[in-house]
Amino acid sequence: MSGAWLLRRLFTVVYTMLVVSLLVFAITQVLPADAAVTLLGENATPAALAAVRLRLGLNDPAWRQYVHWLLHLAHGDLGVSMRTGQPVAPTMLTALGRSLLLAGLSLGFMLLIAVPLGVLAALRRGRPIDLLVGLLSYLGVSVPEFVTATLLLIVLADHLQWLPATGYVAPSENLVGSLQHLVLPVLTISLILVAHVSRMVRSETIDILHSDYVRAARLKGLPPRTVLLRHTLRNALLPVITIVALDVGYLLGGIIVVEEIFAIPGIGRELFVAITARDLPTVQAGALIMAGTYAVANTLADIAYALLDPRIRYD
Amino acid sequence: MNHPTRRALLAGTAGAALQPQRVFAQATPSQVGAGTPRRGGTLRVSVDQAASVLNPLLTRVNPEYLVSELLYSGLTRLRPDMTAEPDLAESWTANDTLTEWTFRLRDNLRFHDSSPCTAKDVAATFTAILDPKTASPARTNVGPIKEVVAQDDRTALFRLSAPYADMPAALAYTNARIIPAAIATGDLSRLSREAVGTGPFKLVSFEPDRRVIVARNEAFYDPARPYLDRVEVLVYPDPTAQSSALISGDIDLIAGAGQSEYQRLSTAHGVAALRVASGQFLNINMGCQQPPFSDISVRRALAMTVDRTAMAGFVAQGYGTPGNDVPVNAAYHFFKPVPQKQSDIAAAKKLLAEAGFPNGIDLTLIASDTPGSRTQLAIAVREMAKPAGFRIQVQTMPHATYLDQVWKKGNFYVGFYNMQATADAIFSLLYTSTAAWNETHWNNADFDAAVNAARVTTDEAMRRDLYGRAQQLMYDDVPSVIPTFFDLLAARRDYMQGYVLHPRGAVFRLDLVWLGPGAPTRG
Amino acid sequence: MTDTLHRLLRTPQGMLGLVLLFVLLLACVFGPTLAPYDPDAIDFLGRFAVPGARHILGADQLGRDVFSRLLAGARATVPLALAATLLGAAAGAVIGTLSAYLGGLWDEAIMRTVDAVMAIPGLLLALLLVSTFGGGALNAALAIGIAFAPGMARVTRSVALTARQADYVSAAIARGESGGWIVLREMLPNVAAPVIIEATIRVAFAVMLFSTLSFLGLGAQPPLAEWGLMVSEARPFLHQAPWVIVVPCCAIALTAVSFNLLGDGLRDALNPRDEQ
Amino acid sequence: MTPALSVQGFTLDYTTRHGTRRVLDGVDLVIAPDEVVGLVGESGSGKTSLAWAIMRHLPRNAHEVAGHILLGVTDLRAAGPRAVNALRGRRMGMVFQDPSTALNPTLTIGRQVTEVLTYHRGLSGAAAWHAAVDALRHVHLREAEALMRRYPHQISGGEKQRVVIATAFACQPELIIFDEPTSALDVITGARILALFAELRRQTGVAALYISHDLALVSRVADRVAVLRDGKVVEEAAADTVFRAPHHDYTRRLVDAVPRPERRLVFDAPGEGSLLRAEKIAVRYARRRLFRAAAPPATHDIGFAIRPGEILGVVGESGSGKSSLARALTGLAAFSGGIQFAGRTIAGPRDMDRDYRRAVQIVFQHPDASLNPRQTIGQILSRPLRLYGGDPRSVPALLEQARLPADYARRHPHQLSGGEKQRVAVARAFAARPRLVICDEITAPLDVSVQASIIALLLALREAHDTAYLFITHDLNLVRQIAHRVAVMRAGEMVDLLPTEALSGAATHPYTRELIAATPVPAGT
Repeated sequence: MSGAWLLRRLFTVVYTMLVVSLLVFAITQVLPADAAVTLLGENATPAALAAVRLRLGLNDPAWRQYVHWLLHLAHGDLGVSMRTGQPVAPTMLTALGRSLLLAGLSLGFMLLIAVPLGVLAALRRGRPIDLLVGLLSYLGVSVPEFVTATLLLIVLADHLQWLPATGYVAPSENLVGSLQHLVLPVLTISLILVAHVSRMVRSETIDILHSDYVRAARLKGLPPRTVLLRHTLRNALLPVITIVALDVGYLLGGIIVVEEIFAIPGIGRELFVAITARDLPTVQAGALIMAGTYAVANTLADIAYALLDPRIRYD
Repeated sequence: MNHPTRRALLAGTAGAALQPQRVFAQATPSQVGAGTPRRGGTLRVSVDQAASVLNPLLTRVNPEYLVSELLYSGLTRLRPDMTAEPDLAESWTANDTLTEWTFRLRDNLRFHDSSPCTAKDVAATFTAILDPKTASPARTNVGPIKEVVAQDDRTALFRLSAPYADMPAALAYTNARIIPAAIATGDLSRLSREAVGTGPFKLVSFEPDRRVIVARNEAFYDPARPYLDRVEVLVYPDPTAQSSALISGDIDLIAGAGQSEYQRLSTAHGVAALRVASGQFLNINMGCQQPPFSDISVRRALAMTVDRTAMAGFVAQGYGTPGNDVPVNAAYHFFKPVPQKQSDIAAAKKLLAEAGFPNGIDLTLIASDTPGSRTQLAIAVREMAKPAGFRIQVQTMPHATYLDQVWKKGNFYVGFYNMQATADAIFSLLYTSTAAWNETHWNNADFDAAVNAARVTTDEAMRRDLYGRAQQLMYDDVPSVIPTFFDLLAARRDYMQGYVLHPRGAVFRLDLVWLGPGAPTRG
Repeated sequence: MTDTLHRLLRTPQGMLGLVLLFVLLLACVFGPTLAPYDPDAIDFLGRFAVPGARHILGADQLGRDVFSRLLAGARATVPLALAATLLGAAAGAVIGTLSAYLGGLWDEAIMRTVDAVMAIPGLLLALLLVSTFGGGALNAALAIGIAFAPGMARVTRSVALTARQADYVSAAIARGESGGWIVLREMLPNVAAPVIIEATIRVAFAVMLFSTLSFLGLGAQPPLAEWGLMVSEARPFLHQAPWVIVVPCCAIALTAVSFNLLGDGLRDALNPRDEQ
Repeated sequence: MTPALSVQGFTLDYTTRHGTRRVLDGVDLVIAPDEVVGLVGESGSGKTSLAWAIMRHLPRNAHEVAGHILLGVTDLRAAGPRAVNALRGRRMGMVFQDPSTALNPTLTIGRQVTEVLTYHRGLSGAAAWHAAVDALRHVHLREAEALMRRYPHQISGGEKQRVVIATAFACQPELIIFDEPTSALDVITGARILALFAELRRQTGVAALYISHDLALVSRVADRVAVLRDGKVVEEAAADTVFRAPHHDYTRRLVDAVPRPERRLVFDAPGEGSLLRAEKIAVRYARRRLFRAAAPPATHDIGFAIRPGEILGVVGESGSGKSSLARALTGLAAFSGGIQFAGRTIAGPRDMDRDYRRAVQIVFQHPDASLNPRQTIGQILSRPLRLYGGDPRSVPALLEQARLPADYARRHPHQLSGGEKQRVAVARAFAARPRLVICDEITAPLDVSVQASIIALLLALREAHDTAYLFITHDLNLVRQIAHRVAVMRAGEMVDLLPTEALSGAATHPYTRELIAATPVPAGT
């Protein structure tokens, strides 16, 4: 782990955020509907439209707006939301906090289930439990989030009324209430993650079970439990780290539908609302924060991987 | 003054699997005082979209009207029967030509920052509203004001550019809220982050996409009100989830319930479903200034294909009243009952042939994607008009693109309008030649004359006759097809008292609400 | 090609995947003709009809026959999802192969940019694109295609890299073959198999993404009978008529499952490890 | 004296999708205590399956038809899983072919040695640690103490194999099975491992089964040798007699195929002048990466000339730069320095015009990687014909020339055996009627008999077309059979370049002498 590697990773993080902001800016610039019209709606008078366009600098050419935005970014000012007039940074950061809480719980819950399931399926290859895990994983990767969310909502929240339907309660306010509210969304997301991670753990474990050093361990007469824990699982679960880091991206922006249905104002939903309302500063800031978190998560994963696997040495 | 009894039982035809029975749970004003109001407690209200605009002059959607009504006050307020009652102004008089109105303010009114609220603030507020650069929706809805002068601290004189009888009701418009002169003339954008009003509540926290919290304004001009300590406005974008939250007790009031949820709410335990007929309607605007809709028989033919009762069922899930191509219905003061139009495909086909389209006509009907009922109406009309030879292609688009490219420009598209305070307001907003949102370009001289005449007199009988003639003209000429009106739906926990579901849809009066026994204590 | 089909039928996933796909193909091609009613015909009396004799799978909030709309919907959802994946796969494959062939700084620059774009989740990128081009099925398909390209480029590059280091490519270079011949005739055929497998599995994800976009109101627009749209329109009537929402949900899930199964089946069929 | 291991009439089948296959058929094998038996057979002869049967580690689709396997007095086939587990590592051990994969990459060396000691000899932490250090010292590993804390990827192949051997001997087992322990190592390291094995054998008197495809090596290491062919033991005899006087004709063919320096196969002299001259060739691989320094060059200033029709052998350990040289000469790797060919100077891949590329062809080491799996043999062979103006219809003739049936043109590479694929690769090279063919270790992965047939093909083609060969290999015996001159490479330097017959003389580089000493000459010659 040397300075040169860290420097290069830092460059990657910055480069990722730059490309994302450029891409988002380019896409949002080609908007057919003018952001000012969206803002004022039916009451837009020509004079008012002109005033808004001037205030938001929408008349300048696209590249100058981007440079202007970059300069502001350099001073740590992410701009003001066109829709609510609130500064964008605090809103987005708190939204990120909520998304990370949801992501953390989902990842934790998922790992508790997916890893044992995957290993079990690998050990009992071809037998019922393996087919069951296979079926679950096919289902998990084939059912869109909004379908699972809707079904869970009907069954758990309405019929059985075990859980509060939706809404978000900050843990700082009321921890139990907050957790209660998060059970359904976490369940919805975890089903998909469990499906996709258990499949990966299963194939990874099968590969390691067929490796030379596991066979050598067995032929050294070591007890099966030692062979499994010390030799097989330690190496089979390493790739899970990278998968979890990649899922962070999905968990931040990909679960917009879950955040929408369960009324959790995470960063995904804030971005969705901002996109439909053509609120460019919010879209820009949200995409940047999300991409930054994703890049940092991947860097952390690489560091964790290097710490656990002696073969990886970054020079 | 309103007519709870005139509602005939809805012509509910048999067969509809879940024909909603007309439970009329509307609490009339007299019931408000039944129990003795208790002070204290926190009310949780849920709205279906974020109240993202805090500045009272710029609010546009119901959640924003609700928040702005808590924090600010206007000169007058609308009673459920659409007549004006005093708010900041305790009384008002007009000169005999109805061109000058004088409003007398209550004594020692205070803003939330305890600065005094005088006629100077009223004058500055209306100057800001009338300034085109502010782009306030109120600009064309508060009557023909030329200027507002503060004669002394408690008297504001409104000079009009033309006589206007409905001035008190017009000043109750949702955006006509009084703000401090310093802000009105200075930096208006300050109001997008903070609230300095005279309303019954003060702003505690504003997270637009999640929750807005307000607390009692101790210095409110009426010491008795508000009864509640705190009000939390929560955002529930998903109607199904919103109803579940009410049923499970997470929230106390759903300000606007979805039609599809009403059935479940009306049978849920501990929940009172509220419903009132209102003037909110969907219409199909036809550009009367260019073919094919310049020919009146084409318009009449299309109007004849629509089965208005079925349309109320399709688009409002049965929670609506059939329309007769007139934007005024029973909820309005000067409503003139007219015979209910029935669909007659054969007659429509014949009329269309006479108009020169013997083998049918091809049209493209544009419907924006918000609210969803627009596209449902378009699809329903397409199917209903098909047998009469109308080959309608439905095209949907995002609301922003609709506003930019189609609204007020296209010649065949779906409109959606909230109820206005007065008949004059709805006519001069949409259908007179000088209307701000003149979409149909009907430009009918007789209609203009009737509406203008009615505006300048306070003689009740004459106004009723003139508005009657205006409605008859629209009934016959059909500048736009208005097939159905929507009932407003809401739902509250049974322990919540004093709430009236207002037909205007933008009035909530939560300052009259109090929590009866059984209300959960909330932090 | 035929022996691949033969080997595909021998794997359990492949078999099941093909059967489901065949049913899907029938629905796509003969859907509208097989439909008992006109999918758009509304019927005031038939609203929320319970599944039974008249409407096999019931009727929706406008009285339209759900079974007919399901059949018509196949044609609206599946071909566009396929087209979107094809677009994404093709773009991704070209970028990936090129990047692997060029190697060095070019490869690093392209892959850094691809990784950066992948920082934006597929759904969000699709949303951004759709809100720009405007809603509608075609725009949604284009958006999904573009959202898929980076992922496909990454997969193709890694496969192409192994092909690039294979001796038969070195032999071709030593022979003095042109760059074009090497990429097209030597590398691409060996890159094609894994890319096809990855693309097949991504079709499942495209079907889900397509219906999610429609659910959010940015995919197919009414009155089109598209599955995702049917779910979003039926969602408010969940309690009155749950079957109106369950039917399209199952259709989406089954379609996604069939492509996932096919993908796994192809994985075994296309590179048979020798037996002994 | 009960034998350490006795295998009686052992028969084994594998069930696959295409039906069952007999892998071992009535095998009898006895190993007395303190005796080493060699088991020799070509790939597919079933020798490894016998090892798995003895270690009770047969795959799920194996079916033991008949016979007994006795370790001392214990009937292994009757032992239950717990009993077998107790046996493994304590009474019988195994040393594997590839040391780099036999050790767990994420565990320290110490951990992987002590775990056997704690489990089988019940030693506690500290005691096990010291016993492990002793075991490592016993196999001559320098700084054994420090080695305990290192990870497998931090030590060399030879060191890893010594760790595996130390682990196997740690519990003084009665029997150890060696499964081709030196085939993954270079010649010199391999020789040292064999010396270690001989020393440990003398000290412990352990019985051993030494499995290999290399008859010459086994005849030097084992006391007795059994020759296995398609699951049957065709011959069993003392090590030196098997080599000097083989009875079974299969064994005789095997013995003849073993390259022996004294039996020259090439007698003519190369032509005059230089076909190709390389001057100061330094091959550099790693390109400038972001923030990363360039890697050291693979070869330093190599200079040599090849005469028309000459066979120039290039010998050296892996990593010595021999393949890099081959890749430089065929434009696959950038290099500094120059190549003189047909009167022109070539400074890099871009200068290599069509004539040069036609004249200089290359055949790679792994046959299944050098033929495009998606193309038929016909397409593969017709490509060079079309490129260099040959007649595409002459594909059958090319196949014939490589002694392959003409109808192979329609087959795909994966339908051919290793040897057949290499023949196609050679045919492809000769399709361009080259002046020089570079063979980059083309016989390494092949069995001895197949290797001999490929060499015969190369020599016949040289006879017909007077082509020169740059023959790269690590097998010194083979190169002394066919090369006119031999170049010896070490760590990127060409330490020697001299006629083959001068190799055994004194005027050679010390490393060359060490290489010759390490190359096993079959016993009894």
